[in-house]
Amino acid sequence: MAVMTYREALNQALREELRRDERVFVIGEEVGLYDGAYKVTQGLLKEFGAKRIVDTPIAESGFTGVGIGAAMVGLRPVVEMMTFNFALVALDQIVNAAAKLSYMSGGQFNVPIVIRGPGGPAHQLAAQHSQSMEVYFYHVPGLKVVRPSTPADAKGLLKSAIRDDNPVVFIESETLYGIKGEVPDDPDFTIPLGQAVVRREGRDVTVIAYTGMLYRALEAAEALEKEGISVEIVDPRTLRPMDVPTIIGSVRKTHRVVVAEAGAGFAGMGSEISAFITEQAFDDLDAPVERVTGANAPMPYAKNLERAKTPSKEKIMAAVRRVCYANGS
Amino acid sequence: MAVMTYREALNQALREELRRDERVFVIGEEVGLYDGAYKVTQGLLKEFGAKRIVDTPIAESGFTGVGIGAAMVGLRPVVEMMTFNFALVALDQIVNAAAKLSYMSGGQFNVPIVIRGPGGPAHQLAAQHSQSMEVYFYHVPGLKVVRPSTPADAKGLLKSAIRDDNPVVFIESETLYGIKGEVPDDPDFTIPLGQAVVRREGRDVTVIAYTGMLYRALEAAEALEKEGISVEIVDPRTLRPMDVPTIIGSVRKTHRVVVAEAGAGFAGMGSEISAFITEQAFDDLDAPVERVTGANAPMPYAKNLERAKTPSKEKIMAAVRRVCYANGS
Amino acid sequence: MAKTLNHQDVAPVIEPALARKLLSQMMLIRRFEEKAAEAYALGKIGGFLHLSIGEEAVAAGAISVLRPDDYAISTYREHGHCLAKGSDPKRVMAELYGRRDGLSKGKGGSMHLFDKTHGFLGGHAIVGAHLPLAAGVGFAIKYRGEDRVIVCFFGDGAVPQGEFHEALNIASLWKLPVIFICENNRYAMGTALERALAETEIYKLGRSYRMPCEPVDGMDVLAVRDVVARAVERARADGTPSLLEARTYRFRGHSMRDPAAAVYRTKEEVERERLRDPIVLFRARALESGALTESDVADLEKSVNDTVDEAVAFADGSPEPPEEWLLTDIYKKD
Amino acid sequence: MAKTLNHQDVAPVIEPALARKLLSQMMLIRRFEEKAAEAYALGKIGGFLHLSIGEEAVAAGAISVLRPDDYAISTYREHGHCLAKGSDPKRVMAELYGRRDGLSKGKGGSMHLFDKTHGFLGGHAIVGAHLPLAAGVGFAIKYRGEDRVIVCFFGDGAVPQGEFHEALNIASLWKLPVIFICENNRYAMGTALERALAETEIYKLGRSYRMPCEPVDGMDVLAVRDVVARAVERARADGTPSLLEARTYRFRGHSMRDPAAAVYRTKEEVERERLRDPIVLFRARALESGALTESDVADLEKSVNDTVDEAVAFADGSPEPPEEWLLTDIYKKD
Ligand SMILES: Cc1ncc(C[n+]2csc(CCOP(=O)(O)OP(=O)(O)O)c2C)c(N)n1
Ligand SMILES: Cc1ncc(C[n+]2csc(CCOP(=O)(O)OP(=O)(O)O)c2C)c(N)n1
Ligand SMILES: [Mg+2]
Ligand SMILES: [Mg+2]
Repeated sequence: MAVMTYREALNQALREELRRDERVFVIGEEVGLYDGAYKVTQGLLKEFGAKRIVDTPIAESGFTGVGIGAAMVGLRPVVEMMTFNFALVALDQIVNAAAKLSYMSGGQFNVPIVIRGPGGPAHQLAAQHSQSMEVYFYHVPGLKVVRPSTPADAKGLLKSAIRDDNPVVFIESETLYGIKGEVPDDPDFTIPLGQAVVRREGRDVTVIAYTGMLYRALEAAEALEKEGISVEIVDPRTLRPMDVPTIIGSVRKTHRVVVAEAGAGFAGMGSEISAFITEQAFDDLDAPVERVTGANAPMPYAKNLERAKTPSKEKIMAAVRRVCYANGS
Repeated sequence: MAVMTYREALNQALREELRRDERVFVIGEEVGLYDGAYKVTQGLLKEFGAKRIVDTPIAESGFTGVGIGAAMVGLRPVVEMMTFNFALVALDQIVNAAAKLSYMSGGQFNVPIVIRGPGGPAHQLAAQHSQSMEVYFYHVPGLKVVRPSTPADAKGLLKSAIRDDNPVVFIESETLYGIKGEVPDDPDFTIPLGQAVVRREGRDVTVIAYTGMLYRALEAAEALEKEGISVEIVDPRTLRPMDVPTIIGSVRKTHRVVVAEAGAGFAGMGSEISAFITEQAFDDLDAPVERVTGANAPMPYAKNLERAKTPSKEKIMAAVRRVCYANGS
Repeated sequence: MAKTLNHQDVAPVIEPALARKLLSQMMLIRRFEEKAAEAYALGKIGGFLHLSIGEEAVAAGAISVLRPDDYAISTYREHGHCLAKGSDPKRVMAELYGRRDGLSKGKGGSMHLFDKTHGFLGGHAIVGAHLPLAAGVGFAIKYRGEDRVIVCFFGDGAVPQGEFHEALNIASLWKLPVIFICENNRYAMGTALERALAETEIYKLGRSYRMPCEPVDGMDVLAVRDVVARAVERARADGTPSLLEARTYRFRGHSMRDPAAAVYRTKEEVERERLRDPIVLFRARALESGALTESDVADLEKSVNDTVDEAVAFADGSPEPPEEWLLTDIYKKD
Repeated sequence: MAKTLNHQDVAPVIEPALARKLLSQMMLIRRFEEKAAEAYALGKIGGFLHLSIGEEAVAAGAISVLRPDDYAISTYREHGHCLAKGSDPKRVMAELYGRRDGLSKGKGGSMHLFDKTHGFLGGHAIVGAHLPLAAGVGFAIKYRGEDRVIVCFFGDGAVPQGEFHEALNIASLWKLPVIFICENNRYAMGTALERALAETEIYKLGRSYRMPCEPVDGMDVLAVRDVVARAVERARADGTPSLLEARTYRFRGHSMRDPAAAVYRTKEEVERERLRDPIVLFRARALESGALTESDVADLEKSVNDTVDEAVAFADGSPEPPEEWLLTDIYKKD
């Protein structure tokens, strides 16, 4: 185990997989000479050369398509979206090509591609650069969608994504690149896609959260402990496929649920989580599932408005108290 | 009142609004000389000329952007997506420009644009041409999203959309263009955006459905009536803003809910509807909200697989029976 | 760089084997699609059906200069390319029928033919979107140090689309062995070329990417062969991509739902273009030059007809895909 | 159509009023951004801050030939364009600060300046995406039969993007009065031109759209004026659009987070380019030609400094937007 940042963990995952498999290459804007806009690809050009670390023009649709085409004939591209906001100009490639080529070809072709980069609210980057982008992907059959919350997960999940034979949308968290944690050194360390993890054991209520919201939830849980409320926290890690059994297991134990997400709320990830919990564990619920979401607005630039836009620890605490009160406590 | 098809109703709405307001124009592929790929714009070129009925090259991002730019300075474009599947190549324009310009400019600019065209499952058009596209839009703050189910709604809602000062994504149903219904002649007939409608009164269970699924639900309700189950059907019509009060009102009356949707299910419109019903009417629910959705797969070409992909009347009936049984009946 | 359309100037000696191959290829495509049209009218084929009748010389000519291990990729109007690339007509027809034995198990249909064994990479129905995929295949070829190439067919309607620009720029910048072949049939559905492009001489757009570019008479299978052969040679040599504009015409409507001579073009124009029928022209030349005899042609015709009849019978006899297949092939299981 | 970069050949007589206007405009932009950089360092401005220092001649020269009722639209590197279009420096700075009195009420920030009163249509941060918007504004101008024009500024980095191609084709096909001005500063972040484009003489891409196109020395404010004036004239006359390539250089890094001379370019290159400082050059020419005196320049400098100091003070004094504004302006209420 070594302590490293989330960014370094991603870098290590890339490096190990590039070493392990000649078919893996990295492609995107500024991934090479510039060492990555967010330095996730730092040093890779130096180690692997321009053949495998490929700087592109600004043409997301074009170079994502290049990745997909290369994957169709057996390479294993890792496409960097400088930020996931820019994936919208490549969305057709991801949804109509990457996700569907296997199905449309009756399984003749598969597309082992990873599309990765930072997403989620950032710092004062305003409406076009600060969005929760997973919503465009997790409903799409044929894609897998990952949102890692810790350095170890970042590494283990990225390695699994690269080894996966299917298109994986891997959305890192722009605000977590600097956080530190223990990360296994073993080059065979991977975390399977599709497995949630219980981040904190608790008895009274389950909070489901990932990336930034996970940390707000952990803080909320600490504070609530003092109020006598024991919070269990589940991090889905992979949004598609979603690890429904782990989540339902926790709900059957605590009987109360809060889902926290940074996105704008209406028809977000929390909606689906709330819906399947209610469907599958209705009789176990002592209160309706509550969602704590970002304000239903584009992201504003002003610092104070930005702060108000994204759910705080306090909002999560309030929701937890509400679902617990609903039990008549 | 005149009886006309859904297609004719849309055509009439366009015609009336083009006559009423010089600022309105129609732009898209094949809308003019070809009279529309699906003939919705039939005869408009003849009446209004090439200045106002504008045929474009195949460049969805480009001509959607043209619409948005024109709307910024006061025109009122109606942009046709030949089918909504192609909106993916223009998604950035819709999400990052149309939806956000008002907010980013502090309200200085607004974008009175309608983006319309057929969507939803079609007939053996396979994975890239047969998709429920609303999922890409209804979560986006700044957009309004409409899915009309009847000829009268098609007309009344399209007219409201054109008169609205905001960007409206108006997704018609490819399979309903030929259905007939009564449509008011009054050129001032409009249906406000954001109002759901109770399509059928009932006592035992609320089914929420729109476009093709609405008709499956109506058939199911007829059949269930004979089994002694009285089904109320609510058609949201506008998905964003969603008419939550009307839906909750129906739920408080029936205490049981089935949401039917043609899309692939995981994280679809039904997820949000299920989530807000559970949040707001938990204590009124005698059974968990059930979702009946399309199979979680891309759309296959083969006729029998296609049939299996989209929810049938029978699947809706089964779900209704389940939520009623859940009441101990 | 641009050549004039000059097949009339030269009177090449045609190899009999080549003449046989090209003519039967074109006749196969023609016959196959005529039969597909009949099946469509009978409701045996659903959805959209786009015929390439009139444009056979482009598919046959271009693919005839490829090696079997080269790749091809195309649009929804791809029956001809798929057949020319070597796919079994039986499995192609079964796919159009949506049957279990179709190339894509019936899941793709007419617009999404794929044949991995023959290096046919689809059947793509979002206009312009497969051009970057072609560049990606070129990237993989270069990455592996192979000397294969990929030909990428697309319509004039794809040229105004952004991905045309992105793909050509990238292919040229990185020297990827892609031969971009624009099948310029002068219409994108009902939109005539001059209503879609400021520059209607499509091949000239290659200049913006410093890419070799040439127009060619797309009704002359030998001319197509020549121009593609040169492009393939450049691509194999050092990865140089090309933009070729094959000037052709579709004799039928955009799809089976669109009449052949619709509002956007005149009957007279269609009649006039039919005089350029690539099969009629090539047959005449082959006979004239002595490469083939009348009885050779009759034999070819019969063999092609038999092949297509077999394909139809095969498709008719193939069962529907089992319902479980709805949920397979979404992901590759590792 | 292409002109050579030949400002040295001519020694125009400069109108004193014009000299004053252009010089003070450029100095204002420079000073404004220097102060913004300071404020950024102090944490008063957040997010990304992209300075146009070194590129002032393009904004000042191009916009100086517009009428007040003409439009301009730009990227995230738009402070200069917005100021040149006539926006109040106070409200621009307040926007950078994210304050209530900012042009966009603090909701847009540095990347999203908008000023409806002055026909400034933003501040767009998705590379290439505002080119179609510019075409749309041109469309509206033509639709209404007006003789306005729109200038659309974008970087060399937008050229490989598909929307560049789509917008230019449409603008030319429909004759929309748009002047596309590529501010070619030779880098898109860390990507040098020749690593992004197969054809590095960007103006030549106009030929693919049969669009008048010219390069111009973007460090020479008078040369920019000339070339834009010609383009504006064409556009007003009959809607003809143009593609202009202004060859310029950014003296600073891509944003405040990127050092001025980073790995992708050398210190020497930056030093060499600084010798082409458009303000220094133009001041010298204005003095030399007698259009301005040293004391005129000193006056201008003082006035510019005062303006910017006021802007900073104004921004500092403007309160944060009220929290309710988080949920306003999402929709226009009718
Ligand atoms: C992005 C996109 N827009 C629109 C369509 C609808 N569409 C299908 S084919 C076609 C015309 C294409 O014409 P062209 O590229 O010339 O090919 P041709 O049909 O003539 O072979 C259009 C508009 C589509 N499939 N994809
Ligand atoms: C579609 C898209 N991709 C990537 C980015 C990230 N990005 C912002 S600015 C920039 C470089 C643009 O360079 P250029 O167009 O030359 O303008 P300059 O910054 O030099 O003024 C990049 C890659 C973006 N904003 N949008
Ligand atoms: Mg065509
Ligand atoms: Mg630049």
